[in-house]
Amino acid sequence: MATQDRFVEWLGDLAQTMAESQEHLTELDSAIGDADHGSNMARGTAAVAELLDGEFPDTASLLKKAGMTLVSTVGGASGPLYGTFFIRLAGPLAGKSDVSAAELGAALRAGVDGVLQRGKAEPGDKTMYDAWAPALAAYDEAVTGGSDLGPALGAAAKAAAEGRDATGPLVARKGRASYLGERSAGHIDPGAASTTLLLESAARTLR
Amino acid sequence: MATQDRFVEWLGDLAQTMAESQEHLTELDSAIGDADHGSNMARGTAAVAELLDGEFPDTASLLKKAGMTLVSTVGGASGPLYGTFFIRLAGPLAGKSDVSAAELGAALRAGVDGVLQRGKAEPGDKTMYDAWAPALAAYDEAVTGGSDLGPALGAAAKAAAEGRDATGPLVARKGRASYLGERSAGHIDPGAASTTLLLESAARTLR
Amino acid sequence: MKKLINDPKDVVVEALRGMAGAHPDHLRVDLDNKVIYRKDAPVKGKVGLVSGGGSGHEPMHGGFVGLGMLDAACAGEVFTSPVPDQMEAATQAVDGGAGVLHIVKNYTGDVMNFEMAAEMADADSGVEVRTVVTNDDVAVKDSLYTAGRRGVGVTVLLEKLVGAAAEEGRPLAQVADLATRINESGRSMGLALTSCTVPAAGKPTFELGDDEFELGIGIHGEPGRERKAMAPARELAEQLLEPILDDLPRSSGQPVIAFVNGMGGTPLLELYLMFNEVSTILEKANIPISRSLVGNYITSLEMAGCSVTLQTADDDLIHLWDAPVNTPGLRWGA
Amino acid sequence: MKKLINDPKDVVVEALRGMAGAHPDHLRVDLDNKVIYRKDAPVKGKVGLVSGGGSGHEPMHGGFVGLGMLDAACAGEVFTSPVPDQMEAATQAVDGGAGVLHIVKNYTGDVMNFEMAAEMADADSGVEVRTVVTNDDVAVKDSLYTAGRRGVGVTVLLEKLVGAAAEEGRPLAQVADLATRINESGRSMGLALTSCTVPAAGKPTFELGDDEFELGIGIHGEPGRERKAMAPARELAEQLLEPILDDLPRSSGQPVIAFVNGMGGTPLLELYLMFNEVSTILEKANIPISRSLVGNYITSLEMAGCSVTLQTADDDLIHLWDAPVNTPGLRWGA
Ligand SMILES: Nc1ncnc2c1ncn2[C@@H]1O[C@H](COP(=O)(O)OP(=O)(O)O)[C@@H](O)[C@H]1O
Ligand SMILES: Nc1ncnc2c1ncn2[C@@H]1O[C@H](COP(=O)(O)OP(=O)(O)O)[C@@H](O)[C@H]1O
Ligand SMILES: [Mg+2]
Ligand SMILES: [Mg+2]
Ligand SMILES: [Mg+2]
Ligand SMILES: [Mg+2]
Repeated sequence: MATQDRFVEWLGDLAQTMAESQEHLTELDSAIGDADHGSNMARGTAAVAELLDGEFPDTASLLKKAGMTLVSTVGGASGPLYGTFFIRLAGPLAGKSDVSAAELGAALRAGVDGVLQRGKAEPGDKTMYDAWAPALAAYDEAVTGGSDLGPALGAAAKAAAEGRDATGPLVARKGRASYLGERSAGHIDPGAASTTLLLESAARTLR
Repeated sequence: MATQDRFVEWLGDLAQTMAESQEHLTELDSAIGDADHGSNMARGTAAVAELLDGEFPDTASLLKKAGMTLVSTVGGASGPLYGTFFIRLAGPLAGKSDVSAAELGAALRAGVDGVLQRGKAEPGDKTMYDAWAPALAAYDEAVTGGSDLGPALGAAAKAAAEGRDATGPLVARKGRASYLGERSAGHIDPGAASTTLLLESAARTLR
Repeated sequence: MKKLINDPKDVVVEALRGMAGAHPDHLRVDLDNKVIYRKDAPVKGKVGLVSGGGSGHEPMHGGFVGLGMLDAACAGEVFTSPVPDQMEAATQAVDGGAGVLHIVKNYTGDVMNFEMAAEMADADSGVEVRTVVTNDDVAVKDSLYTAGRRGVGVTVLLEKLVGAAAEEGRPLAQVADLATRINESGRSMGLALTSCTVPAAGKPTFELGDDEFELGIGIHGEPGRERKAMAPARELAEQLLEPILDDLPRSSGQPVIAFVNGMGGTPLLELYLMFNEVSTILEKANIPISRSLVGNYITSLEMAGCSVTLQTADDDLIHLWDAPVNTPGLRWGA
Repeated sequence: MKKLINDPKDVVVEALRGMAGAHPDHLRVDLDNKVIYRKDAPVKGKVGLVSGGGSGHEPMHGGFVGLGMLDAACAGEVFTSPVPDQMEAATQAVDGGAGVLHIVKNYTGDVMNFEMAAEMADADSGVEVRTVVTNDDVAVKDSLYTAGRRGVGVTVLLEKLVGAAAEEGRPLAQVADLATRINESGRSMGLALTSCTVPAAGKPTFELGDDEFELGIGIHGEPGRERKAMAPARELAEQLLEPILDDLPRSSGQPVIAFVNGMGGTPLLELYLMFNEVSTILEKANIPISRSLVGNYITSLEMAGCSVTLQTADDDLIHLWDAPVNTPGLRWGA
């Protein structure tokens, strides 16, 4: 069970994480993109952090507002994708303030489905989806195996990191990196890296 | 006595000298000017060299044509200055084919006066005039002392080189370098350097 | 990084403030939404044209707002697509009752954000929105295995041509179809001699040796398809034109609009020189140039390099090209 | 050095060929003399305006040839004044019977070459020639001990304003006096963030650290008066405006034309941002901006940096500024 306070904590931690990782993410995006992923994520999550002093009737409203804020402040490819993720994440949690491991699992699935619908990426396209997909599977497996939300998120983050690293050798087929053709191989996808950071932050804060 | 052939030889040697010194002169002009003096001199003297297959009734016509060619092909500050120098150099030699030491002395004075009238530089302004003025004095002194044209030009070239080196510490008061103010000190004037090359070339070829 | 900026975070809004100050008679700038409007928008009965994209491509798009071209341009952060809120605000504000055309360059981010904006506009107010996605960049091959061709130089020509059509009062369906047709009959290819530096990143996106260039670049300072050995302008022009001519659908004898575009850091002197090389090649290929454009119009900050765009032309397009346009970046007949 | 060129020796003539090809309806280019003419020159009864200078400052001067501006521009080698033969040919060709004004930037080479051309024109054909020498650059102090102030940004404004006066049919004496008055009521100051590379030289004219800029540069890629520590745009704008405002003769409340010019390698985004800083400072100083110009107009190849020019304006100047102009580099109302 994670209380609404934990989700507030998560979003605050996320902003801090992205601020600290801005340079790293931009460096990844310089190699196969346009050198803005770090500042995009830092700007958007900082805007989300500014919401956190407000009052929200439930966790779902908080997450939905966070998603809309990302849509309105990030731009680029990652804005609609992460924005959609949070808006969809909110869906299954409507009316809830405390969230169980199973409920979060359903919400995560809705969020990742949103990413998929928006971006139409397939596994191996070298996008953030290559971190989301294994993370979701690992989360479900952990919960099925009896884990609570915290450890399950830890497993998800670990799987995301593996997915992220596995994007290295891939040739991109979606997003800006796809323009590079073969030259995109040998570099980690920036979005897969930020997804991993997001899940690591969740694992640190949602218990 | 220098025959017309020697003057032809001089102008040919001059073109070669300027081609070889292009980079050096441009480097000097980069420090306190606009990085074109080398290509200006190389372009102009190459155009003059193209005249040399033609027929000229006398040395004066050759030199006048050379001057007009420099005016028409060099541009910048050095084009009118060196152009005027050669056009005026021709004046006192009108009708002559062979030129004596004294006649050349009068011609050089006319040429340098032309540079002075065109550019209105004063001694110490850090211009080519700072090479011309001591060169002319040294030439006259050598001829007065009994030197023939060749050795007198050697003395002139040596004096020009000293004049050139003496421009180093000066603060420019004419030409492009003057915009730099105090920052022009510590660099040799490119025009004084090309004037020295011109006189060294004369000393090598006019005998 | 050395730039004429204050804080990287404020670059876009401060530049917009400058645009507002420099063009008070022609433009109105909404600094909160970062949207540049034609002063007299909405123009009653005229199809509204909305474009936008990341900043750093100036004069595109904000410099193309005005009579005979765009009604509004949404400015994103540098090289980052603007957000749906901006596009929705712009769409509402320029609708003069005849609907709105969104002109979108084919980049994942731009497409997704404009998609969300069109959904919002429709839901909120029922403004009829049509969208054209430009994708003229022949550097991107195998578009099945990529995000598809990028929208580059044709975007500029399209905004001019379609802007003239809208100004004439053509209805939305016609304007949208024209836009599609223009996109389909134009092709572009670009090269970079240097990288550029995104202000928030603080250092060049890539490094390039003094004897290399990047062939097949886009407009976001990203590296190109291939790194090649530097060559004379003559050969570079060939390397740009060959893939364009291979791919451009045209009938023999059909004239083109030829567009040599600077990426931002290359002097006009060199762009005209490149135009001369392009003309020479087209002349040899018996392709008449009926109109031309040479200059910095769709740029990547201070990147050195250029792109070439060929757009096949017919009488209607030439008529639209010659029609008056009055924007900060492109102006004639007005 | 990486540039879009073939042989450095051919840069100017190849670029002129490109200009001729890109503007066939408006310009005629004499490739032998390297002179760009207004297509309909000589215009009967109109004072002919001839300018010129080294290449590398594009669009100035060739890009300012056309209705309401120059009749001819002589192109020298890069950063090298053209030669008298070019100027004389141009003078003869544009004389429509009302005499010719030479617009010369104050550099030793330009002045001497134009002087010789005026002597030749007068001797050969009796065309009446008047000359205005622009010298608006406040970076050059102590002009008694230098070649005098350089002609920079005011040259662009002057060519526009005086061009309009000539187009109206004002006689030579009036046009020349107007030119002198304009030069006296304008001041400029520039800065560089990077050097540029003269094609024939093959390497940058100077090197500049990542934390420095050159204050008080001219337009020939030459170093400036002082090397200073890099600062935010806000402070740079102050460093440019302070010496201008100290020196500009104006009565209180008198408006100015404000001109933020790019040196060639600085993105338009930054130039608009600089314009915003300039506006802010002028607003504080109670100096109204009645007209403005922002962009790359008088450049130093690919140098990064900018210059600011303020020109005090009265009703006649505003009227002349607003008059139609139709050139590749500056166009409105036509
Ligand atoms: N179609 C897509 N589906 C999923 N993720 C995508 C897609 N396109 C791009 N991405 C992700 O977005 C990341 C880039 O985000 P960002 O740099 O912020 O935007 P932009 O590419 O517009 O500059 C990529 O690294 C990739 O993970
Ligand atoms: N007024 C002058 N009188 C004499 N020599 C001058 C004068 N002005 C400039 N020079 C000379 O011209 C040289 C520069 O020539 P160059 O670089 O070819 O022309 P520019 O300065 O127009 O680029 C200077 O080094 C100086 O010697
Ligand atoms: Mg990116
Ligand atoms: Mg020079
Ligand atoms: Mg981006
Ligand atoms: Mg010069």
